[in-house]
Amino acid sequence: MKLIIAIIKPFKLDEVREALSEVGVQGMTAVEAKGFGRQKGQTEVYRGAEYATNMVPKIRIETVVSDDLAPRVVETIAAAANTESIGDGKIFTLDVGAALRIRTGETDETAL
Amino acid sequence: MKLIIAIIKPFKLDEVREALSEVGVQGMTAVEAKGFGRQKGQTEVYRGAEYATNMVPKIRIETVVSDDLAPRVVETIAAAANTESIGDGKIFTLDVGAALRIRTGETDETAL
Amino acid sequence: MKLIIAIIKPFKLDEVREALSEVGVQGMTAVEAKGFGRQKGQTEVYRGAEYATNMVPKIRIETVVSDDLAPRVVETIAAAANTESIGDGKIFTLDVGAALRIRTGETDETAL
Amino acid sequence: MNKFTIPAIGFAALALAEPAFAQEAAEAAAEAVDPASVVSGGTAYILNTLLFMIGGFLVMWMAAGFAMLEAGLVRSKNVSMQCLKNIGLYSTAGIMFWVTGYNLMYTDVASWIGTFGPYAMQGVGEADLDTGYSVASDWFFQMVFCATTASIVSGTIAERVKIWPFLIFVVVLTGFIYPITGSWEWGAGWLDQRGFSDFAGSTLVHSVGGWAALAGALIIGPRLGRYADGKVNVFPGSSIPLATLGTFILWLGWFGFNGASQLAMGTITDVSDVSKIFVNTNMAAAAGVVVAIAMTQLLYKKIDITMALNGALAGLVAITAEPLTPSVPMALLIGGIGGAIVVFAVPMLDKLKIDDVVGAIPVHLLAGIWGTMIVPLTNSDATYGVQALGVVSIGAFAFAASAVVWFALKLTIGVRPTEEIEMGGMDHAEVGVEAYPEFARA
Amino acid sequence: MNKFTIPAIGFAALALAEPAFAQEAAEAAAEAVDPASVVSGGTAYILNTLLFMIGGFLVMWMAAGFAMLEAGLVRSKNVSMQCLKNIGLYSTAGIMFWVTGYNLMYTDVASWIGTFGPYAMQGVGEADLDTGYSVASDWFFQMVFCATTASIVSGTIAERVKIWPFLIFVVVLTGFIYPITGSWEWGAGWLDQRGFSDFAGSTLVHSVGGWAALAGALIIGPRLGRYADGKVNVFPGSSIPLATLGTFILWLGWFGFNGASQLAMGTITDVSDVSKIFVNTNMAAAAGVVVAIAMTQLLYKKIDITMALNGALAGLVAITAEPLTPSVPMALLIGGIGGAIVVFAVPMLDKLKIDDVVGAIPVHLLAGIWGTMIVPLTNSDATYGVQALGVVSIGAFAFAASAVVWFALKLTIGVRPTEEIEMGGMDHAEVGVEAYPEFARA
Amino acid sequence: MNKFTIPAIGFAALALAEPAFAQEAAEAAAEAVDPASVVSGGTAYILNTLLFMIGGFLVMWMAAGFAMLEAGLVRSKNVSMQCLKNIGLYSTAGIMFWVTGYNLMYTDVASWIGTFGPYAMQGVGEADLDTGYSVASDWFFQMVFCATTASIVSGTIAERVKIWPFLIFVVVLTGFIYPITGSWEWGAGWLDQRGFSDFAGSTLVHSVGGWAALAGALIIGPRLGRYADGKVNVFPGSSIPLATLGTFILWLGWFGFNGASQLAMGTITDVSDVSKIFVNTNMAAAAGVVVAIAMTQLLYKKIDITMALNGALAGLVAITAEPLTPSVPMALLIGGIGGAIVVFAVPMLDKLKIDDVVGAIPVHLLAGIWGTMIVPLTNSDATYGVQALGVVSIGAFAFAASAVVWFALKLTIGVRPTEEIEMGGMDHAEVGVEAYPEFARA
Ligand SMILES: Nc1ncnc2c1ncn2[C@@H]1O[C@H](COP(=O)(O)OP(=O)(O)O)[C@@H](O)[C@H]1O
Ligand SMILES: Nc1ncnc2c1ncn2[C@@H]1O[C@H](COP(=O)(O)OP(=O)(O)O)[C@@H](O)[C@H]1O
Ligand SMILES: Nc1ncnc2c1ncn2[C@@H]1O[C@H](COP(=O)(O)OP(=O)(O)O)[C@@H](O)[C@H]1O
Repeated sequence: MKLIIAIIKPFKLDEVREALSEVGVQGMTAVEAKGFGRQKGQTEVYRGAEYATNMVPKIRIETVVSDDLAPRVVETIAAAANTESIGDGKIFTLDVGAALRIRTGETDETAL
Repeated sequence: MKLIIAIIKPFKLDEVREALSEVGVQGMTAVEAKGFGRQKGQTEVYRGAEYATNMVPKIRIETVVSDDLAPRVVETIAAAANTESIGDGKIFTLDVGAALRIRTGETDETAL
Repeated sequence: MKLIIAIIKPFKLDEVREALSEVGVQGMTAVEAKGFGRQKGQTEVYRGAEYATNMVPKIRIETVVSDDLAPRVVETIAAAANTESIGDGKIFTLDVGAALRIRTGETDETAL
Repeated sequence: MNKFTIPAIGFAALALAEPAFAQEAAEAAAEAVDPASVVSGGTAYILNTLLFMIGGFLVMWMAAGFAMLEAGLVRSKNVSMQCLKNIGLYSTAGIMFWVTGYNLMYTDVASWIGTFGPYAMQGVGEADLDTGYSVASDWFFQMVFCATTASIVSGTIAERVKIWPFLIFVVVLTGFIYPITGSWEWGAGWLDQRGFSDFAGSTLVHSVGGWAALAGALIIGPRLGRYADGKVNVFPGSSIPLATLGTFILWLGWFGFNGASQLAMGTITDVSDVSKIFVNTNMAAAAGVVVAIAMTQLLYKKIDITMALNGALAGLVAITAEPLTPSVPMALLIGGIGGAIVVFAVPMLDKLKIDDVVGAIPVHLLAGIWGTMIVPLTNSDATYGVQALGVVSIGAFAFAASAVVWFALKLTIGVRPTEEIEMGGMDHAEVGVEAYPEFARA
Repeated sequence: MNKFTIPAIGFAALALAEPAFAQEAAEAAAEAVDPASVVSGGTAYILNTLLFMIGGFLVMWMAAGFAMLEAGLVRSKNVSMQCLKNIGLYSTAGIMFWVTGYNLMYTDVASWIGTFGPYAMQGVGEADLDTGYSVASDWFFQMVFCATTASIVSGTIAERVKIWPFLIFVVVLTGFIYPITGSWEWGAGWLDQRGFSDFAGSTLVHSVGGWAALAGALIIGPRLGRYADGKVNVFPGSSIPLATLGTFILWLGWFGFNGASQLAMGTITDVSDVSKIFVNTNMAAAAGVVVAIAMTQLLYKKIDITMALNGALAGLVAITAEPLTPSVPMALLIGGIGGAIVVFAVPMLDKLKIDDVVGAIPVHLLAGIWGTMIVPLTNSDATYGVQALGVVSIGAFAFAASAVVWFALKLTIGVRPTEEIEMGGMDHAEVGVEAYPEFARA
Repeated sequence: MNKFTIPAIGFAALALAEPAFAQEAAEAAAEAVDPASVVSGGTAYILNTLLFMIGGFLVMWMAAGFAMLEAGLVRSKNVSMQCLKNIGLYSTAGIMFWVTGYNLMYTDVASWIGTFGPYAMQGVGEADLDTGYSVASDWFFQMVFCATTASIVSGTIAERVKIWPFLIFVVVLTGFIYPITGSWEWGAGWLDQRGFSDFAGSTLVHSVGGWAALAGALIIGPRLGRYADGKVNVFPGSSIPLATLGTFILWLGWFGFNGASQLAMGTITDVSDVSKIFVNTNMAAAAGVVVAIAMTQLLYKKIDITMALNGALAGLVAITAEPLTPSVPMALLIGGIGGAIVVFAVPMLDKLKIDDVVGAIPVHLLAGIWGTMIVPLTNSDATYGVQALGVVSIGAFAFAASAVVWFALKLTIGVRPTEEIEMGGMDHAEVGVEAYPEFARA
């Protein structure tokens, strides 16, 4: 199984979620995040003083999927989250050793 | 060492934390999350318009433990977080290459 | 590539971010977290009743970097986040199978 | 009453025994200042002025109510902007009502419009005894009504209008549109001569604001993604307690809005009527809440607090056209139906793809029309025909004039920000100050 | 001016030279309307009515204060519900006080209860000169007191009571329980005849609300997990600034609550006494704050702001039974002890496993008893025995009647939501609208 | 009571027919002796007292305004502390103004200071007819002004001062510093004799508070990291809607602040002037907002809402020295320049490394000086020389005395918390209650 971590633009969450459901992803978890990368955040003025908002709001989603589904999932997220503008984000893939569904005790693939 | 990621129901956090301490887990980190899976969220009505809250509030905890402790930890979380109702969540196990305690510079197992 | 997860004290975020930029880290993602470890949180009194805040506010940062850069990154974070006081946090290193830059489709090292 | 001996007061009492309309204030109060009784005249003058001042600061406070209601019902990325618009519009309205508003509305009104130019405020120690109250207190009281009209607009078209076009619209609305329609009735213009009856402004204030908001909503269009792919997307408000606070503030302010519209408290009769107005105003709001609570429970199995809040306001708007003559049961009926209107109209607007962020159109426009049309039921001086004439004529002008301004703005400087800015929130792009910079969004 | 006849006011002034207690209002005002001076009578009538209206809108504003205080002290998952309960209870109280409340409390009170049925509100232009004030203004002023009683209850039993049983309880409390005990004293019933003294309602309003809340807390039980496995679990309030705002609103409203309870301002003496009441009211609240601050610092090494806020309110409640006769040092003493009561009683209630979310029992019930019992210290017309009689008799009835209603509700439609719903928050289950939908919970 | 000599007040009525300035009130009322009429006298007494009471509760409400403004502009880790300081300072001020303040300021002022000791509040039913109003109402009105001065300080030095040193400073400020400088002018002391003119306190209240704040800011130093490594680090306020609410509350309160400073409403002239003051007060605030909006747009391409809010307050402070004599255009000018001062001064203070969290120094000190110096432009009774004398002498004393106290506190119990505590926030360390415990920080 693979753990796929994607950092995306907040307003893309719904589209990504729907796209994932369509390709058969059974579940995912999202977290509010802030990030920096190429996109550096902008300089604002507050009460006459300039300041840089170094980090930009992002959503970090993670989903664990079977090895064979993983590539589809990466493509799907990439397609759904792409706005062709800086700050679109990243997708990382990691190996998962084991998975367990708390409710039923089912493990690994069946647990996803 | 293993990184154990568990997605649980928010109100289960305290129980899980206490259970983990008992089995000798030295530390853990929790993050506010939203997720979807079997449990789909409900439809609400706001000002006469229906809408689906697709994602459900969850807590994402992660703890890094020694390989031998890992199974115990997974069981413990599963036991503590289980309510036998949909949405109880998942537990994932990943390999961790290295660990470091910032304060002391201790590494790996001793850093946990 | 390595995924480096660091749990640090919230007010250290800026220093860590700047230090990482200096050693050439191209991007990172931060999340608000609460944790427990050696540092146990303190007991407060609210309306005459004592209660323990078991978990302490932390920031969880993650950054994916090339294998060779990884050690530097770990050192850098450790140096920047260290206050020599309990609760400074941990740094974990995991292997990353693949990386993708959503905007351009670049993969792996070039995507970071 | 008739047992009442001292001529002066008794006289004034009778003079104001029937609901006093703006234009009548002068004569009425003038009578009150019967040479036969300087003292009672002096005291009456002071008390009338005091009523305007108390009513005035209560209605001024409503500006804060709208600000909080709207800050609570928009998404957090637009909250700073909404606060800015509200303090900006109140300030603009105050200045414009002096620059042109008051004179267009009240000075030598030639049937459908008054005189152009700034108002000559009274000097130090000056007092115009003929009016029976300080003209400055009257100006202040009328000014806050004008500002209320503008507050109504900001809520409907929130989250998608740039600050400058919005403020320019407020300039025209408070400097020209509101005063002109106002002159027809409260300025003793043609509608008043026909016998139109709108005690405190269900039509003159609330519907006019509602029409301006509707014109804006139609021309500006809905918020991005609000009605995407055929379904209504919900954008929940960011803070229910702020919206609740705003509603309570408005409710409080309304005692000044309706009560001081009696325009005099220098006689036993007037002050008694003001008291009665307080009671009816409160009853109508209460009924609006109760009806909205009951209906949302029945329709949706849950009680939508935002509907209950709108229900209170709809009840208040509905009773505003005639808060004096209704009996308590009538006040409950009038306000309760106001609440019902909100519960039905809010989703209806969504069906029509009219995006009204805070529900100002159901609350101020529709409940305002309802309140105006039902006046004859309790006030025999009014007729359904003339009430309809007023609703339609004022509505037509307010809507048309507002539409022209919105169009002009759209074609010139543009009203909406870019899609990207709207997605990111106006606070970021135009205010540069986040409303809640420290709080993570879920 | 010189036409004016001296005796009138001087006479009225003397007539009201002694502090006027609720039940005396009628007679007192009657005297004020000395046939020898219709004008002064007219002016007095207007000023008395104005006092009721100003006091009335200030006390109405307290409804917003309770709403904000409670919204700030409950957990965010129940904030929308708390807002809904507060606007719902204020609306319900207003209607019920007309349906049955006012007449039960004030009309032809036969020793322990008045007359059943809706109140016949005054008609347009009507004025009952015998009372010396507009009856509508009096009705409005009394109504907001009734609503205050209900507001007290909502805070104690927050976060665990379904909306409908709550509103039904409010119907009975404001329509029957409060008016009945009220009639005993302010309705000139048996307690008044015994010489019980409760100027603005430490017992009649605050303790009655407190008893109703206590009965509810006992019968409904604590919030889930509040006293789990032997220890007190803390559920911190979601917004301290809202709680602070609520307290300031209540403090402001209290000037109307106590000040206008002088019931007249038509004479030099009355208005001077109202001023003195303002001072004492403020002093008592200030002392409550200072004592709570000092004590929490000493006891806990930190200053619990929520205790300081409760301290202000306890000081206000304590002075409410007699805000006129105390000297400033006495007012400070009375209010300061009120603050001390809060600091001691809040943890005590936890020991007894009585879950009072906002501290309404210490603030309104205990400080109310304290304030009522200490009246004789500064007011020689009152005796400790009769004060105790009033506290006990009113308390017994209010508690018993409330308990019956809560039990009936528990056995019939049920008062509490399911455990799962309570864990998830009432906003989700009953309101369907989150208070802060965008903010992540830590 | 029986000493009641009819003539007294009627003359007051006439005497106050000219605009009354603060310091004249006493004499004016004293001179009052026309053998004409009691009743009008009685009525005037009641109306004057009523003005003080209404003005008083409106200014009391400003304490809530400061609390919300400051709670909104500090970081969330210090919000509970800011709320605590605000309710604590208002309570402390009220007590100290009774203990020493009032007498030092108003009783037998020997040129630069009054009498030491607590104020003997009027007894039940007592009325001092010579004054023409209830002394208790006057005390209440003056007390809330004193509290306002303290509120100003808390904002500037927020987020870095421990609670106890802060409250001790408030004790000295409200019990001694403010009353002493106040006595020079409103106590009819030496400055008043020189003809200094400060109608409602641009200098006596706002600048004094501003000087105390400035002394504190200089001695205490900026917040940790505020001016680290040569650049200004921005700490955005935690809640813009709360800051906006606070500003609207202050705006509302200001009608009482300036309006009731007319000190009388018992004559047609007085009440007319109060009305005019309402208008000018509102106009100045509106201009402050508009200018701040326009300037931030031009300077920064975005409209900083916090500057717009400060602009409103600066306009209000600027008009406070003379809200009566300006024409509307003059009021707009005076207020507008107040707004401009804020936009320029806020960043200037940062350059000087003076850390003023809420902008109280530009708003209250600088706009207060501006308002005081410009009085002669519209009021021929004032001269630039004497105005400057007043600004300088009062400023010198207030600044020096405050500096001494801050130094003494610094050297004794210490003013600041440890660095670690300041980093972690005062709520955690001194209050023990988080303002928003449930919300995650981004
Ligand atoms: N190496 C990295 N490790 C972790 N997160 C990253 C990394 N690089 C970028 N991110 C996340 O992805 C977001 C977008 O990346 P950025 O470089 O700004 O845009 P783009 O991917 O279009 O070049 C960043 O804000 C950050 O949250
Ligand atoms: N494949 C997955 N990857 C990541 N998170 C998941 C995955 N499946 C479920 N989750 C998380 O677990 C939560 C509970 O899963 P769900 O399927 O709803 O309940 P259950 O596990 O009882 O069937 C989801 O809300 C989501 O946050
Ligand atoms: N084994 C672990 N797994 C995950 N997170 C941990 C682990 N141990 C500690 N942490 C995180 O690191 C933070 C600091 O650790 P702690 O033990 O308190 O301080 P120190 O590392 O200085 O001993 C904790 O609050 C927790 O968030």
